[in-house]
Amino acid sequence: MPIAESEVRWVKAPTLGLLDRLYIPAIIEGLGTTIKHIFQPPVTQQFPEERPDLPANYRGLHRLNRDTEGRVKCVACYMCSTACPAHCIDIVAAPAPAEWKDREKYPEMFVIDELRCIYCGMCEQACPCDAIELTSMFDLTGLTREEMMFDKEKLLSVFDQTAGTEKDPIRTKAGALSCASEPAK
Amino acid sequence: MPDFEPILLRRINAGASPALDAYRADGGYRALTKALTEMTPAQVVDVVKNSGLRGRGGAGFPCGVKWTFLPPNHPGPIYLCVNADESEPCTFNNRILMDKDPHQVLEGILLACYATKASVAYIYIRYEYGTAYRSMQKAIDEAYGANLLGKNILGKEFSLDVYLHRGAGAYICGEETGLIESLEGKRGWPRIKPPFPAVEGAFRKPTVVNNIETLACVTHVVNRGADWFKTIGIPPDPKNPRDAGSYGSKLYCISGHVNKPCCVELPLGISVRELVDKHGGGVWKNRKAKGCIPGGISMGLMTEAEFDTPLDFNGPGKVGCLGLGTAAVTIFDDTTSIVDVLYNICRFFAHESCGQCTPCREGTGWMMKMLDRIRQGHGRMEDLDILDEVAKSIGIMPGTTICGLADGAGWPVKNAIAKFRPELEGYIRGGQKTSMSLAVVH
Amino acid sequence: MAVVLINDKPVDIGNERLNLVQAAAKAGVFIPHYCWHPALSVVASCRMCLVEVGDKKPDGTVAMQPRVVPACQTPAKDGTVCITNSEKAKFSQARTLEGLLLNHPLDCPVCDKAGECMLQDYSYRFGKAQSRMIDPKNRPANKPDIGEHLSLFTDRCIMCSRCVRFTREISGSAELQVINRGHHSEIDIFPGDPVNNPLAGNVVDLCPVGALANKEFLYKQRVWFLKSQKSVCAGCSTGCSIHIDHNKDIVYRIRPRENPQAQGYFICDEGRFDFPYINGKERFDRPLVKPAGERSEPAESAVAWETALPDIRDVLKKSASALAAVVSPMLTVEEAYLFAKLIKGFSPQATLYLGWVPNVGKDESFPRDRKGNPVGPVQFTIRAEKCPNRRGVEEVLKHFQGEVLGFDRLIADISSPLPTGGEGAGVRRRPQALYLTAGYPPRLGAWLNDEQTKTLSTIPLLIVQDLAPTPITQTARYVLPAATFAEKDGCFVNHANLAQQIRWAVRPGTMGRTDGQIFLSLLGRRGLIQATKIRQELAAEIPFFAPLAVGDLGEFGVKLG
Amino acid sequence: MLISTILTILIIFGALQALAGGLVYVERKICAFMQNRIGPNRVGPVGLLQILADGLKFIMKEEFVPHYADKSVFIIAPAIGLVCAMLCFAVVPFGATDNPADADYITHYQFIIAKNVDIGILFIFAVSSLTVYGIILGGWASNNKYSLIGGLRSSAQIISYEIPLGLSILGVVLMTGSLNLERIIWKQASGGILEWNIWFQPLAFLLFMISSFAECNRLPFDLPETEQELVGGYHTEYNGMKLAFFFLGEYTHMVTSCFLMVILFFGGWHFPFIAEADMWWGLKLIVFVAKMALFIVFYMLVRWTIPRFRFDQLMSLAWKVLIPMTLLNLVAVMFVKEYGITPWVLLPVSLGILVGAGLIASQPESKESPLAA
Amino acid sequence: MPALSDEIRAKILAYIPRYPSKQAVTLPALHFVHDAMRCVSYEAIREIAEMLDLSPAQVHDTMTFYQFFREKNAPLGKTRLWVCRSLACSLRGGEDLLETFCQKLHVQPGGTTADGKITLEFAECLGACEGAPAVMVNDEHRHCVSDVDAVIREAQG
Repeated sequence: MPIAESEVRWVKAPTLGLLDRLYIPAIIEGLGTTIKHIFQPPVTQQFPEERPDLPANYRGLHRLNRDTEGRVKCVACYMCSTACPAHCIDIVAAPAPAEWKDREKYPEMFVIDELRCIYCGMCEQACPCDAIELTSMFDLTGLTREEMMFDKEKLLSVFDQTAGTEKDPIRTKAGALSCASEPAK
Repeated sequence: MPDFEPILLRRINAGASPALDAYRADGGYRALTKALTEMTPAQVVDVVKNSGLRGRGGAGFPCGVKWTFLPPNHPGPIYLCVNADESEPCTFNNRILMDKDPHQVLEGILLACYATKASVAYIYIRYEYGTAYRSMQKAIDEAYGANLLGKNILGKEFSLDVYLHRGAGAYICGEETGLIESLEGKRGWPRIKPPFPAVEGAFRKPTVVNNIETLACVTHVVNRGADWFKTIGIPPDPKNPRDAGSYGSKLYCISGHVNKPCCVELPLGISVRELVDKHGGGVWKNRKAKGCIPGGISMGLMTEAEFDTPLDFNGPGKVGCLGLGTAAVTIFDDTTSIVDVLYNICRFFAHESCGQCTPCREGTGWMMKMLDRIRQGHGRMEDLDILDEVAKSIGIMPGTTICGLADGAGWPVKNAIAKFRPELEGYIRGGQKTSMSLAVVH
Repeated sequence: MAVVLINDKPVDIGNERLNLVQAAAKAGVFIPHYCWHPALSVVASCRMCLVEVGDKKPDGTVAMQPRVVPACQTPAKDGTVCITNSEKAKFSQARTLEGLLLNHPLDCPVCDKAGECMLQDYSYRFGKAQSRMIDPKNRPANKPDIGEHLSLFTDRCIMCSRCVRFTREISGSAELQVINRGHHSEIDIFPGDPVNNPLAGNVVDLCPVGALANKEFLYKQRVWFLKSQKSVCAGCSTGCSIHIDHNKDIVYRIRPRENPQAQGYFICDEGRFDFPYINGKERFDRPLVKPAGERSEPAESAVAWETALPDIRDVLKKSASALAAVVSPMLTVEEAYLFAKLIKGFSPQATLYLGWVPNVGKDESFPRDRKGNPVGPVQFTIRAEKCPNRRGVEEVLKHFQGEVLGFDRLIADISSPLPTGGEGAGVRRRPQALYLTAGYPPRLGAWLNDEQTKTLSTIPLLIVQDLAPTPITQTARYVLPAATFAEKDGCFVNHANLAQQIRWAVRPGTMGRTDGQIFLSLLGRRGLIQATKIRQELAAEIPFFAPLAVGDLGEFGVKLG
Repeated sequence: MLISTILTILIIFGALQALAGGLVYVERKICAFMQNRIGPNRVGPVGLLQILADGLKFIMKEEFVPHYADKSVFIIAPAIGLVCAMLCFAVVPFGATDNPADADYITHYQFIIAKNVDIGILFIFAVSSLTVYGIILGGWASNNKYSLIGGLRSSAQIISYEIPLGLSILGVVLMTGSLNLERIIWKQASGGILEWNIWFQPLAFLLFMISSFAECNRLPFDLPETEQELVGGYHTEYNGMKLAFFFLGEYTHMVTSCFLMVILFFGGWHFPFIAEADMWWGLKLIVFVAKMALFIVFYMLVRWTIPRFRFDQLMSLAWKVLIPMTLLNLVAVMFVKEYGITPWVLLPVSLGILVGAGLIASQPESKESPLAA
Repeated sequence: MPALSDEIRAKILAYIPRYPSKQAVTLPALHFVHDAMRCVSYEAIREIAEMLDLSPAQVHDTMTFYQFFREKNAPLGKTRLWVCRSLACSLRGGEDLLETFCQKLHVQPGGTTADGKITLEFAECLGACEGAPAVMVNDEHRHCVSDVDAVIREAQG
């Protein structure tokens, strides 16, 4: 859609005066700013010793949530892998075990290639049952590529690690944060 | 009209025997003899057409006109389906006719078949009418014995077989195409029209479907002539060109909160108030009436203020009801909760919807669920608007379903919301609980 | 000439007997519908296609009916006026959809139909997002075993009754039924009578929602990942038009494609479910060669195409005068043509035989009554001849050698004391070299009996082109991989001389080549095979195939002969 | 004599290498502080051993030469760059020199490799401008388009800035009457602080400083390597020790230019009452190095303060601004010398030239002003 | 062993000439079976279907529509006792009557008493509105029921 001429605002380059044209004062001012900063206390967090405080919407490692009965919440609808721009989610669906009365389908295999992932959070947005979420875990390393392919068990174990820490609440479809399947505290 | 001399109920009120001999002794089968000896089938059709006899089953379609829809010179066979599946709640006039004076009905059937050249008549009788079934069966057997049925009836070129076909408790089989489907051994899903049954009905052959009471009337129309028939009832409203008039008498069923529930025969056009006060013995327990159902539950609701409406084929329509229906008046007194009445009605339709068309199948169930919730005190104000809209969209918006059940299901709800809204709102606001005990099973 | 006004747009429907849904489609207006299907009877029960209808009188006035009517039930006549976008019509459609969704579980995420579901699509186009019902939904139990291939998700059903009508009107087996009534109606089978008729799979396609599911496909892929290719079933000589749904070189599903010239709307389960062999692991994907002179040794070694093909060409050339070739009816017309050209190019004395024509049982036509006898007008036929292109190959053979020699003749010729050498046109010789093409799906079983195999293995030079290892490939000197119908371009000629185009959907393995490509390379022509070009070439050369000169045969194919 | 010279060379060479390493550390620390960070702090106390770690890393790295590179030139280029930068130090008097006018100046040991070179400055200029060969050759030999562009930029830049660089010191040379660096220092040390050339040549100092920034490829003039545009420019393909050579060359260059500024404008080792001419050479050395260190810190502050130029801005600065100003400055000095006017006149003249340049630039009609951003 | 007795078969066969199509006999046939066996078993459906040239599913389809016929898992008792709960009857105490029956017989509507004698059902209008509240014993009406015990005795009788 073309932008209407009325909505275009033209901005002129500022005209520089003598002082500006001499540049020396501007440079001195700039140096002043930088020098001032030298004497300010550093903000560095010493990472391995100090853990950073991440915002609640930080997008780190994925987890697969469990429902109240401890089963994987995912229903293998492939919405996440459809939404994934990096094509890093690989799901194989299967009929749910007969004893799961409320479910017809479940993921037999659920693998996220954490190396391919760009941590955009689309999968989380796409998930209709709040099963996949990005946690605040960011320090993710591995020695091999295979190690970075997170399968269902590994992703569920991420849930086990992060559930109950209050750092990574379940983000429900409504956008609210809840503790739907978190273990009772 | 002081002391109307009953026609259809004449013998019944007199306590006469239903047997063939007694019927003949009272002048029975004269009309048949007359028709077979003096009249051609076309003449019979003309008489009925001229009489302005309208179907008593609910829709009020002129009976003679219906017969003329049959394809002329059809090689046959042509069938007559007699609709004795009187499932409209609060209605029982056909049962009385069949129970107590089966030959009157049978004569009507014979006449109709003669007029329409039908060779087989199936009486689709609802299962609940066990005594009527047996009574009719006995009458048929007697008729076969007296050569009133079978080959060459009364020695004339007219043969007819009449079979009783018992239903199995489905309201929708009272709809003519539903009845035909059911007769054919399928589920009673009404058929799409066109083709109309007169062109392609039972077993893909031309078929006439008539109500018991209509056929009983035919007997007397043929017997006494169209002009006599036109002296009874109400002539057409000259201002309304589409009005075919309401001639003849009608069996009015009075039930509910009256002292004397009964079935009376009166000329068309009597008012509810007169029915209740004069024939029903007044509202019971000296209470005041709150309203009534003018003609079976699918016709809608009337308030007490509207009781002066004449019950003819046009009257109920003037106060927002669907029509005369079966002229079965059910009164409820002022202690009755309208929510209970509505719930009862919606439960009935949800139970009886055939499930073919989406709006009716889902809509009736939804209305029942909503009303159940309202009854239990969990209603919301917007439920009334939703109810009103659902009622309108399943039924009143014409054509959204194949048959008229949806219209019937929607109409009482629409009426109730229009006429009793303050009470409904009060009920919801007050979180009242119902006075009637809850049904255990939906 | 009937002219119908659809949303004020006149459309000429000629003398066709159409209903308003079809007439509107001609005008480019889509009227949503569930229960109506062109191949099934009209019940007008879903009430999705409600429109306003009227009549245009000769004097130009329009009389609209007060009612909205189902378009599927209303015949289009001259002067019929149909309005689909009025407030009234839209209101009816929206309310119907609301009704349909009342008791629908809305489990699209786990529903296999999601993505091609008419309920989804119509809700999006004609419905609204929010349900006003807060009461509990009816949740009838699922029936996962209503057929060998079928699973019924009862709660998703919208009671369009298409499936029931299909079993009663098309297959005639009437296994499906509606039980109960009102909002408790469900689709069901009679206990103990699963839907196992040979056309059962079609109910899955007919189901507009995800209620009936194909167990073979259930949960395998989401449909939006699938790519669809228009092709033709190679299961029998009916030549049903199909869609091959595939993803990443795996065929996941075969669906019928409407083709009034071939089979109509449906396909049989045999064609529908017999595709896993295409994805088979055991298939050849490169040439295998046995060292010359060590014929008893089964050890073959895979070789590159670049070395195998010139080798084969050389050995064929050497035995040109006593060369026989078997042209499989599984080949496309183009391939048969190239093959015949190749063989006849070595020597005019080389003999071409028609490959084995599998005949299994008798033609089965539908609908059938309870006892299995065909009744009424035939709606669908499964043919006994289980190959797609006998007619096409026969015509090619007729062109190249004037007569069609069957496979039995080959066996006879090998065993009989025909001369092994010498000159003279028209004299058949005992074959010393045989190039055998096969490519029959494994469903047909071992197509050569032991004796035939033995007879064939007496030939000194045997080249076999087949899908997967069989006894005859064991004895062959050269084994070339064949391709399935899902992997090649070309056309098949069905039993009624209808030439239909098949198009490749998946690739024949990482190293594989299609039969046509092999013949093309053996012919010494360069480049990749272009079926359209070959088709035009043969259309110019063989009069029978002249109509194929159009190149692209379109969706429905071209009638020959 | 020879032994002492070799010893001096070794000391200077070693000290310079250590210094360059140290500067990397200092630079990272200063940068970190300016950015409210901590900087290297993991290796050794407060990260001091980072120098060693970096050095080790450079040495341990795989020596990789791209197969499409011109191998010999690719290897020689960094060496040229480093050697040329190092050569400059042959004539830098590290503080403790005696008066070059003394008779025994030549025979006594001085802490300088080549003492009393009368063309000292010329030598420095001649040698240091050779470093551009290292860069050009490196860029070309890499056979990489980024490297090549980096090299070309470097040559254009260095050649352009040689001119204002040379012209700016001519004033000092004229006033001293010698190219000999020792003499220039002694000239300034002869009086108090007011004898320093900075008072008479402030504009020349400013221009010299700017030009030397450009000569050293330091920000804001690091156009040859611009990571953002050229992925490292001429040293895109370099790694390990060869890359370290380029870095060493750059830092050496920086040290050289700081020494030169101190020598030419700030009295070299002289500081009133602390390091007078007759004082102990050690003190002189300390003062000298301290002055130099201040300039280096200044270099680093500038680096993390001022954003990079665009290349066209860079060229127009040299040709349209710096060269005319140095010429005017030179003319002023010539006038002063010719007519024997007190050199103090030069202070307001310098300021006048600067302001005049600013006035010209800030004229609204001059659309294409040389310094326009 | 066939599920249908010869007598029932004969009855069904006798009905076939009454209708132009065999399918039309479905409902009468179901009635015969249901009356005699108090339920319609799957085997019976199969045999009816066989006799009428239908598929069992078609017969079952028709049968379940009416919700009148009982399947084998819930056969009828000896007497089928219907209590009307339609508007006319419920206005005059039909629902209460139904509840009373439930309590007295210790069954839910649709259920059969433990002794197998009475199956209690609710009815959507028996067509006996003048005698509300009405009940139906098998297929005969009892009007204005107030003496529940008498009805039960009769039904048990």
